[in-house]
Formats: sequence, structure tokens, C-alpha cells
Amino acid sequence: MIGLLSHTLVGQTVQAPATGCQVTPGKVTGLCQAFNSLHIPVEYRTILPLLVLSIGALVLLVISAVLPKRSRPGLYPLLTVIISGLAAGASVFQWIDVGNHAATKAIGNQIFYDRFSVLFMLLISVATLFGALLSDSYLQREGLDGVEAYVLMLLASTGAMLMAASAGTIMLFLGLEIMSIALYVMTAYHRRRAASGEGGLKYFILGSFSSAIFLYGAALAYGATGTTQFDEMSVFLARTTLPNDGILLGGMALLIVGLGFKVAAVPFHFWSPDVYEAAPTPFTGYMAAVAKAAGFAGLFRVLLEGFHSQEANWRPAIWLIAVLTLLVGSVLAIAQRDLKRMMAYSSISQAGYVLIGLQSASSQGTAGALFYLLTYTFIIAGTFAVIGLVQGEGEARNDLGAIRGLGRRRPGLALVMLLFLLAQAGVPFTSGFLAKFYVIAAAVNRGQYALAIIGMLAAAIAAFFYLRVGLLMYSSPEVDETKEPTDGAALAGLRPIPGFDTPREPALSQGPGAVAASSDGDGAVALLAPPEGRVEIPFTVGITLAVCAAFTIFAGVSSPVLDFAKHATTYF
Amino acid sequence: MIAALLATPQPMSVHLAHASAWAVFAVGAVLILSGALGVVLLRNPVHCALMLVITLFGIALEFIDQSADFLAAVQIIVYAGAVVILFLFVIMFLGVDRRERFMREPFRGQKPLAVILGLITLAEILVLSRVGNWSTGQHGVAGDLNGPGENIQKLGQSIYTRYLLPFEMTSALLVIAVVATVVLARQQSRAPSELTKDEQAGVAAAAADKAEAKR
Amino acid sequence: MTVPGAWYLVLAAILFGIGATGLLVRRNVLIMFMCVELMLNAVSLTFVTFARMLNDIGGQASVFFILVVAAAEVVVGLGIIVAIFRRRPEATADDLHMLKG
Amino acid sequence: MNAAYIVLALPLAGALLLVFGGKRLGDPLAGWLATILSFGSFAAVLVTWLTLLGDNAAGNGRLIEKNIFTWLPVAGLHVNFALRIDPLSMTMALFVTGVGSLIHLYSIGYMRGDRDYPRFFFLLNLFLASMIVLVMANSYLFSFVGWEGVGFCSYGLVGFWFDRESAAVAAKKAFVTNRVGDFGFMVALFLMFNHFGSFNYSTVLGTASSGLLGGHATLNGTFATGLGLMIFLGAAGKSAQIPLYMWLPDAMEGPTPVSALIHAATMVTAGVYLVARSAPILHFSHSSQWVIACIGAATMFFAATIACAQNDIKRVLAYSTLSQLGYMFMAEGAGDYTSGLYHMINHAFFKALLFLGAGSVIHALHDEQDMKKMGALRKYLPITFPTFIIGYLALSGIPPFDGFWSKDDILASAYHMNFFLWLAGAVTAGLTAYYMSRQVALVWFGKARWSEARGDSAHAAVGNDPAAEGSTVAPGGTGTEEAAHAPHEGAHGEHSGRPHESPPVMTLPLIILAVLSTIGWLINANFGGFNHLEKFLEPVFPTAIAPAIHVATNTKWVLGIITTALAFIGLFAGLRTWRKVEVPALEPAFLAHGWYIDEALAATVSGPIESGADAMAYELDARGVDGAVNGVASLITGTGRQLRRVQTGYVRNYALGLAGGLAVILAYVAARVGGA
Repeated sequence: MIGLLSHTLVGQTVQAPATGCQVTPGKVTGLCQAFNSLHIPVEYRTILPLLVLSIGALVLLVISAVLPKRSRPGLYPLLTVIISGLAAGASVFQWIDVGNHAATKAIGNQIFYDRFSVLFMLLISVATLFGALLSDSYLQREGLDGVEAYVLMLLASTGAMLMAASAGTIMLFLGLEIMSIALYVMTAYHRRRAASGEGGLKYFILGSFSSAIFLYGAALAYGATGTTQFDEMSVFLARTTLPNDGILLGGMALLIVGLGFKVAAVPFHFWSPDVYEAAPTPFTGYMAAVAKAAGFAGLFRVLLEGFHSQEANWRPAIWLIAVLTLLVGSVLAIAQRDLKRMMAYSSISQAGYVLIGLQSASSQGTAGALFYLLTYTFIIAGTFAVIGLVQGEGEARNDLGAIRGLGRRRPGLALVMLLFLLAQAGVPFTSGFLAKFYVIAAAVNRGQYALAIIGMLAAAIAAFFYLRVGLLMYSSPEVDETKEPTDGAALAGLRPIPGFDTPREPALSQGPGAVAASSDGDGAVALLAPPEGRVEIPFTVGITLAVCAAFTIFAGVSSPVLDFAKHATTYF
Repeated sequence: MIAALLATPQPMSVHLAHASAWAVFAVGAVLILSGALGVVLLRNPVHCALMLVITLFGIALEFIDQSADFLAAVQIIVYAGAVVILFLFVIMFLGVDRRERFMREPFRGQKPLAVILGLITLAEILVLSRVGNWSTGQHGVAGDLNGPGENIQKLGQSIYTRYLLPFEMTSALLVIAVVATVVLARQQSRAPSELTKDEQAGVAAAAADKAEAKR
Repeated sequence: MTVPGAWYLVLAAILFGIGATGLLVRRNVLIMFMCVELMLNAVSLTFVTFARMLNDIGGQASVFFILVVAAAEVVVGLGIIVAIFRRRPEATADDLHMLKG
Repeated sequence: MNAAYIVLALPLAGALLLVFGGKRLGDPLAGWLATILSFGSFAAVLVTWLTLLGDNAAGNGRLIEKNIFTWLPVAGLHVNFALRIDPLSMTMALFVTGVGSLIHLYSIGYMRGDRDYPRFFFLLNLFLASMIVLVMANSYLFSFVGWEGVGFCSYGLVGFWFDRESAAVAAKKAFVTNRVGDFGFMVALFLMFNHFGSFNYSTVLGTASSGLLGGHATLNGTFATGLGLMIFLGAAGKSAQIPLYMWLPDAMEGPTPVSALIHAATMVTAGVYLVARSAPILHFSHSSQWVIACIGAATMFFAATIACAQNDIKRVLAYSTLSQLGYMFMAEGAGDYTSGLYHMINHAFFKALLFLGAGSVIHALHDEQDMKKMGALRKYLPITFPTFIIGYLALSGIPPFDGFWSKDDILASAYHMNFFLWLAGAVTAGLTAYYMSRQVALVWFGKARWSEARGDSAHAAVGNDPAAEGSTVAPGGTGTEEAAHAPHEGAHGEHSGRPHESPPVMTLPLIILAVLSTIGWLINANFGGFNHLEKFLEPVFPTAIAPAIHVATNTKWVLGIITTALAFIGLFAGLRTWRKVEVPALEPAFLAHGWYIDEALAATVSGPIESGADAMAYELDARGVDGAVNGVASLITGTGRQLRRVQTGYVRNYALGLAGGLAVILAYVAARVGGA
């Protein structure tokens, strides 16, 4: 990063005596023939948000080294918020800048500077901002505060931005690794929760497996086209008839698998519930938004740019994956009793809708998918904010019972949560409805009626568990301990939640929460009774919730956000 | 290095080069496959790590055979020199240098299915390539590989121009690695409630001592 | 120089298959991880071979990045493994199945 | 015309106030607030309606749209949410808010002392707002918003006492069944959007009508059938028609005012409204009209037979509701939308009356719902009794009460369509009179069985004495066994166990509804120029869409007389059978004379009906349809549980899954090599 800054200076001074050979954007057949120049133009404005985040991460590290340990609680999150705010501002600047100039390739043609990538830069900046806001109180509660979480988060966002802007498989791979490796560590961040470590390791093993698959796909695509750059690929494929397109298609399939893993599409989703449950709650929210968005950005880049001409070949594959993702996600979510796990399956199901948008392979589908991802960022941040509040110290209570009676304990919180749930269920006047509507309409416009109907069917199934959680919040929190402690409480606790089998053992955590939970009493009653005590809403979380809720409604009833997404469908 | 010399075609010894290229390939292939099978089949993790080294050497050999001199060197230095050493260190550190315990598979079909899937995947890739027909792309997009100049120079040229941004961004990766190590290796701090009774007593006693000393 | 590229590529594919199979059959986490390295090396070999066949430096440059990423991945991966298995070195990947369902 | 906004604003404001300040307002105040706002809404509808009447310009077809806001003015999807004020929506809004307000009022008394008093009124107000959106929306999409809203409120209110297991199960069943219907609605929405490019009633129906009037159809018959059937699937879900009806009887787990408001008078008529609204589309598809008529007729007959064998006072009424909704759909299938709506309004009056009366009884007997444990209540509930009887006569189709008139119209239209539809309707009319008489006999007449039910042996002995017959019974003053979660504990604590009349706040709505049930038929009587409703609705159902149905006057008279005769027979049979069978000591002289008749009735009518209905209820119903609904739910949950097993927790299994997916997708591309 710092090297990048110094590079231009060095490059200019060490310029070779041979005839200059400028790199011009749009030139398909690469650079120069021989050792001419080590100078390439570095257009910093094209990677501005990314620079802000990565340099910010370094600044944080330096500050933490200079300041005495734990000198100021809240300093790092504050700085992170400022940094990601700046990054968001930078993306807004970029949006205007791209509007004024044409979209280009930049920095050795490695990234695309178009509205598609700028939209993701903004999305990722905002998700990072929320991540920092939510992490602060959580990490303090869990005694995990320190600079590392924020540095990792900023760097993961850097990687995600690189993925979204990448103009070739190598850049994509590097962004993917930067993001993933940081996320592995973030998953395993909660040192006292055994689940956290387990989830981190599982994520890591499966993630590196899928990275290897992705990379093999990149290699095969390279062999088939002679390049790793998407635009060069598509130009080549458009004008050439391959004698054997097997390697090309094989590479495409492997790339789909590798990226499908990142977006948790079925059948590459197995990691996701475990990791969502394992990761510290604010990180889960961050991950659900950023990793998914970046993975989809990669998929769009690869399939709609690189393999544009192979549409007829990949659309059926994506069709099948989308159907599986929609159905498996919603059906499995119903059987869950852990809030975070349920949200994991829910998020799998939501990915299915984005896949519908991708499958449409039209600008309407892309707009729908982008809008979906953008609004989902806010919804999921808000949802996990609430989960983080109700779960209590040590993540003791992630089961559905923890949210019972929230409507009485914190009416405002419950109302906001209800809004997020309704938005995920796709109820009109929330952003979720428009998002679903748009992707399904895109599918219908491409004549994909079956896919559209399956999408609606999945929504109908999914509404069941969203509404179930919603009503659970408004069911009675008081479990009458004096009167019929077994029957009454068991009924009250269990019956409103149809489809439950025996409650899961609570001892997921080794922390104090587990002790508290098991000492509470015995069996199902103690487990499902809502936690005692008042749910405190820290200021930062409150702000996040307010913003997310406002956005969810705003994007649901008015058009600017959708227009925004529509403008972002123009690729380079 | 002999292989490297031999691999460079000299007008004088075309036939020799031909034969030697095949020989190098064959040796490399044998090393690679035997090493890989060793990693998968041997019980002792230490042996596995050593077999991994053999594979890595084989790969380096094939790199040299295909005029990727610099990469071959890096392969040896980074992989054999650092990565495998790290593996060995961790194996020793954790004390897992013994045979894998016998345990019932949680899922009975795991091993046969794994082998079948591996074979199927391999077969599919070979079918896709029709075994002999792999490369269909255009030539020299990112710059020529052959032609005048050293391999390392051309590689450097490429990395510092066309691949400048990825190259710079690897630094982010390294920062993450550093921070991750700090996070993961840090002594686990426990909340007061998690301490055992003895430890709590110890903490209390220490506090009392401190108070005493102050007075 | 006359060994056809296909030979190398088939060799790489076999290596990739062995690596993938190894990851699926071994239960020692460290060895599973070594199998990932095997797969990555197969990819490197594929890239280098394609680079030679296409007379293109890009493939070699890609391998360079694979090496860097692999190194970083190893550091982090081993870090996670150490953090988890420090307390119970006997454990294998199969011992981690608390999260499920 | 700005009153139109107030119609919607008031209940919405009420819901908002109650969700935030409901707890602070406390027990009676929250209810009063909701009720006042609800009445305000009714008043606003009245004003709007009068303005619409005054707006006599013939050109605009009596249609006014009041924009609320425009949603997403972007290309491709331009939806403005507006209130559509036309005769149909006004008709609906008038009775929805009117009946709704009365039930609000009633609930103030009924729900006294419930733990969740404010939540109840919050849901009621929200329900009212949603219902107003549903009927007054200007587009299918906006209606769908209200549609989902009422569904949500219904779900919340059925499961209001969620700590009763049956309530939670019933709520679940209602939800699942309704989702099936909603799915139909959603598919219809997309079909519509794809074909017309809009959801607007004006655009969609206008296009449909214009094609019709222009001579050549703009709507392909197959498409219209598909669309019509999808709309009807949605309607069937909400209005509980076969095969999606099973949730409604179970929904009686909710508090009685909810049953009256949502599951009898208003929400279940949403489907009737939707089908009526879509009349121009349905006109293109005779097959879908036939489907609607036949399903309506089947539900009508089927539900009536089941009602004959129910012992729960509310379940009888619930099945009766199903049956009456069947009448309405049959009318709509026959193309006689006006009669369907006419019957819907009348039904709202008398069924709400009956439910509220039943609630009053239940209230009086401390949550006893088993009719076999009632009897002889007429002396204790001096206001409820006569009003209930009026509702009973109206439902049974006895002239001059309003049920008779609308049923008569429907049957005439059914006859015009097909003789067997009429036959089914006529037989059902007889059955209706029969089961209602049975209910009346069991609840109001006969012996006071509620004292025995208390298990109080002393009073049971008194009760067994034929001479005592209710009047002298002093029911058990002690040991009233409330259910563990009895909702009215607080309110009842001070009362003795003796049945008592409900407070005025509850009886007043009964009286008003009774009056309406008596004179309600005047809105569309078939003679003397009294057909106000028909004339009022003329712009919505022009003859091009709903051709006038001509049945010769003589035929009409014959049909009417036959039906009425059947109703009287049913009435007579029911009363005789059930008064006799249960209370042998009553009127011994009469017994001596009528013994054969009773026996014969019991053997020929009651017996077979009873056993047949039993069979229907328990075999086909519980196992078949009920099973299917639960089956879908448990299939999904079961699949979910099975799939969970795949998520074993072993990372290597996950990797195996990943590799499996890889192999499959590689196989797929291998199959496509060279293809594209």
C-alpha cells in the first residue's frame, strides 16, 4: 500500500532508456514487448476507498503501538467509523467522478473503475461502518476489545472491494484471499468460546479448499483464453470459435464453485450455518453483508463479463443452484432453534434471490440483484444488532427463547426487529419486498416462469419462520414460575413455536453465560424462558438500528435507491 | 541447475536436450506423484510433511523444465524452506507426531465416496480436455515468455506493471497474517468468573498483599 | 522443451485429484491442510505449463501470487490450528462437531 | 372528500397509539380509544359515501381516486397507492367499519381483565386499518398489502391466547392455509403485471372491460382462466373455501369478538370482495366461473352437514359461516355479484350478532363452550336471548328477516345457472335451519345442564328434578372452575357462578345488530323499487360484465316457496328433535302426542344426518383435508429436519458435499461441451 504510493516516484526515476511504452486503457493485447518501462499510471482516485481503508488499518496499528495498552476504550471503533465514513465519502466522490468521465480500467488494467464497483465500494464501506459500531459494545462486553478486530475488519473490507472492482481472475483471487483470511480469523476471534474456534477452523479448511478449486478454474480459463483478464477474455471469446471449449467450460464451472462457496449457494453452503453461529455476532452480521456482496460481485464479473458469450452454458447451472439455494435455505431455516443459525439459513435463501437476478443475465436482473445486496446489508446489520443485544454476555442465549417477550421488555427494539424480519420476508413497503419483486420480475421478463414461481414459493415458506420469530417477540415473556411450573411454562415456551423437537443443549459457550444458563433450572423450561434483566441498548447500536430501519423503509417506499442500483448496472 | 542448462536448447545438442527434457519431466512426475501419495497415505504427520517436500521439489523440477527458473527458486525457498518447516514446527509443538488414531468414521461412506469423487473429478477434467487438447487461448497477451531476456527480468517487468496492484495488495495479506498471529497466539485472558476457585483465592491473596505493601 | 504441455497438465490434474481426495479422507487437520497445498501446487504447475504453451508471462506471474497467498494462508491456518489444538493435541477434524444441524 | 383519508388514518393512528401507549392507557381506556377511533372511521366512511352519492355526474362512473402516495415513479413499475372510492369499495367499507365498530364496543366489555387487553385492541385497530386498505385500495398490489395485513392480525388474534396449545396450533394452521392462498394471489399479481403492465384496478379491469366492449377479446380465454383461478385460489384461502377451509373452524380458538369480526363478518369476505372486483376478468372465463360456483356450492353443502354434528357453540357458527360463504361464491360463480354482496352484508349482520350472542353466553357461563352443557339460558340472559333468536331466524332464512331475501336471490341465480346448484342450495337452506334450531334448542331451551357440568352433586340433583327446570336452579355459587388461563378472571372474580347478562356495553351492539338483521334486507329488496344496492352497484357491474339474470316471476315464487318450506321443515325438525331428546320431562302432554314424530325425526333425519355429519367431520375432514394442510406443514418441517442431518458438523462431510457439487457441475459442463 505504502509501496504503491512510492511506486510512481520510483518508476519515473528508474525509467528505462528504451522507447517508452505507455499502457493505454482498453488495449486488449497487453503491454509492451520488452523491457521498456517500469512505469504505469496509477490512478489513485480509482481505488480511493480501498486506499482509505487499508491505510486506515495501518494507522490504527501504529496508534495502538504508540499508545499505552487500553488507554482509551472506544478510540479504535471511533477511528474505524471515521475511516469507513471517509471511505464511504470517497465512494460517493467516485460515483460522481465516474458519472462525469467514462468508466475505465485502471492500474495496469487490473481493476474496473465503473459504477458497478463503486456501488460495492459504498456498500462495503457502509457495512464496515456498521460492523465497527456494533462491534464496540460487543467486544467490550466480551472482554475482547483491542485494535486487532478493527484492523482485520478494515483489511477484509479492502479485500472485498478489490473483489468487486477486479478486472481479472488474479485480482479477484487476491481480493478473495485477503477477505477470506481476515474472516477466518474474525470467526475464531472469540477466544473463550469453543464454538468460535471450531467455526474458524471449519471455515478455514473449507475456504482454502474452495480457493484451490477457484484457482484451478482460473488456471483452466487462462489456458483456454490465454488471459486472466475478463475483458480480454470476452473479446477473445466473442471473435474466436474454440476448437475445444471443454477446458473453458471446466474452468467456468470451477470458478462458479469457488465463488458459489463464498456466497453460500447450495450445495456449497455447508460452512455457512456453522460459521454464522460460531463467529462473534457483530462479525457475523458484517460477514453476511460483506462476504456475500463481494462474492456476488465476483460472480457477476466472471459470468457477465468474462463469460458473457457463454451465457447459454452457465445459465442452466445457475438456475439449478438458485433453485436449490432458495428451497434448501428456507426449508432448513424452519427447523432451526438457534437465532444465528436460523439467520444463516435465511441468508442462504436470500442469496437464492440474488442468484435469480444473476440468472436473468439482463440489466434488470443485475439491477435487482444489486438493489437486493444493498438493502440486505442494512437489514442484516440491523438483525444481528438485535441478536447481539438479546443474546447476553458470553453469547449465552442464542436460542429462539431469548427473543421471547421482547415486545414487552423493549417495545422499540422489538418493533425494529419486526421491521427487519418483515423486510426479509418481503412484505410490501419494506426494501425487501421491492428487492424480491425486482429480481423475480427480471426472471419473468426472461421467460423464467418456473424460477419465478419457485422464488415465490420459497418466500411463502420463509415467511413462516420470519413471522414466527416476530410473534415470538410479542408472546408473553413472563413464564409463571409459581403456577404449574412444568406444564404451563412448557406450553407457553414451546407451543407457539411449531416444528420444534427436543431443545438443543445450551452449553455452546464455555463462558459464564453457560454456567448461568445451566444453573437457572432444569430442562426445556429454563432454556426457553427469556433471559432476565433489561436489555441495554448502547448508543452505537441504537444509531445503527435507527439508520438501518430508516433505510429499510426509505428504500421500500421510494425510488432513489433503486435508481442508484439501476445506474450501477453499466459495466466497464 | 544441470537440468536448467540442459533444458536450454543448444543447437549442438538438440537430441540430448530432447531426451533430457523427457527425463526431467519423468523424474519430476515420479517425485510429485510419490510425494503426493505419501502425504495422503502415510500415517505419521512428520512423514507426510517430508513427503510434501518431495512433491514440492518435483514441482520445482517441472518449473525448471518449463523455463520458470525464478519460480522454481521461490518454490524451494518459500515452500520447502519456510512452509514445510512451519508445518513441522507445529507438528512438533502440538505433539501430534504419531499415527492417526483409529476411530470409527462418523460417516461410513466418507472414504469410498471421497475416492470415487476424486476419481470422477479427475476423469471429468480429462474428458473436458480430451486429454490432449488443453490450451486454446491466444498467445503472449501479458508479454512474451520466450524471446530475449532473462526469465526473472520478464517476470519482474510483468509484476511491476501489469500486476502492480495485486503485488502491492499482497502487503495487506501479510499485515493480516501478522495481526492474525497476534490475535490467535495471545494468551487467553479469562474473565474473573471463569477462574477456578484456587486461582480466585490466589488473586485475592495477591490483592491483599498489594494492599499490605502499600500500607 | 519438447515434452508436450498436455503431459504436465495431466500430471497436474492428477495431483489436484490426489490433493482433493486426501483432504476428504484424512482426519488430521494438519494433513488436510497439506493436501490443500498439494492442490495449490497442482494449480501452479498448470499455470506455468499454460504460460509456456501460450508463450505468455502472465501465467508465471499468477504463480507468484499463488505462492504469496499460500504462504500467508499457511501462517494463518497454522495459527488457528495451534490456537484450537493447543489444549487437546489428540484431537482431529472429526472431534470438532459441536456446531451442526 | 378528504374524509376518505380519515377513514384509514383513524384506525392506523389508533394502532400506533396503542402499540406505544397501550399499556399506559390501561384496561378500559385502551378499548375506548380504539372504539372511538373506529366509530370515527365509520363516520368518515359515511361522509365519503354521501359525497359519492352526491357526486352524480354520470360520466365518471362514480369513481374517485384519492392518491396517498406514489410508490417508485420509475420506469417499469409505477404504482400509486390511492384510495379507490367507488360503489363497491364504499359498500364494503360501510359494513366493515360499521360492524367493526360495534364489535370494538362489545370487546370493551368482553375482554375486561385480560392480561393483554391493549394488545387485543391494537390488533383490532390494525385489523380494521388493513381491512380498509384491502377494500379501498386502488390496485391489486395495494389490496395485497391489506390482504397480508389482515392475515397477520388474524394470525395474531387466533393465537391471542397462545399459551393454549390448541390456539397456537390453530394459528399455525390458519397461517399455512392462508399462505397457499396468498401464493395464488402472488402468482396472479405477476401474471397480471406481465400481461397488463400494471396492478391498477382501473387499468387491469379497464383493459379487460374495454376488450369486452370492443367486440374482440383482449384477454385470451386460457389466460383469463389461469388468472381467474389464481385469484380464486387466493380468495379461497382467505374465505375458507374447499379445500382451504380447515383453518376457519379451528380459528375459533381466538376470543369470541375476533371470531365475530374477522372470522365471520369481515375478513373472510375479503375473498368474496376480490372475486367481485375481478368480475371483468372472470367474465372471459366460463370455466373459472363454473369452478367458483361448484366449489362454493360444495363448501356450502359440506359445511352445513358438518355443522349439524358440532357441540361447540362457536364451531357450529364457524361451519355455518363456511356454508354461507359458499352461498356467496355460488352467486358470484353464477355471475350474480350483487346478490353475493347483498348476502355478504346481511350475513355480516346476523352472523356477527350470533357470534356476539354466543360470546355473551360463553361469558355468562364462564368460558363454557359445549352446548351439551348449556340449556335453559333464556331466562338468565333477557337481552341476548331475543337478539340471538333474531339472528337465528335470519340465518335460517325465515322471512321477513334479511337472510331470507338474499338467499332467495342467490338461489334464483343458481337456478338460472344450473338446477343442481339450486337443489344443493335449497337442501342446504333446510340443513341450516335444522342445525341452527338444534343450537337454539340446546342453548336456550331445555334443561339447565350447566349446573351438572360443574360437577356439583347437590345442584345436579336439583337439576335432575324435572319440576325444577331451570327457573329454580341456583347454580353452584362456589368452585367455579376457571381454566388455568381463563382470560376473564379479573372481571369475573366478584360474580357468583350464576349466569348473568352481560354489561350494556356488550348488549348494545347486540341490539343494534338485531335491528339491522331485521330490516337490513331493505337495502336490496326485490320488489317495489327497493333494489338500492343493485342500482348503486350498477357502475361496477355493468350488464356487459354481469348480464342481468332473468328468472320468470312465477318460477321465482315457486323456488322461494320451496326453499322457505324446506327451511321451515328444518326449523321444525331441529327444534322438536333437540328439545325432546335432551329434555324428556318437558311438556309431557306434547310428548305423548308427538312421540312418533320425534322418534321418526330422530331416526330419519337426525340419525342419518348426525352419523353422516360425524363421518364427514371426523373421517374426511380431520383425516383428509385437515391432514393435507397439516401434511404440507409437517412435510416442510419434516424435510427441514431430515435435511438438518446432512449438516453433520463434521467438516470432512461438508468438504465431501462441496466435492459432490463440483463433480455434478463438471459433469454438466462435460455434457455441454461443443453444444453451445
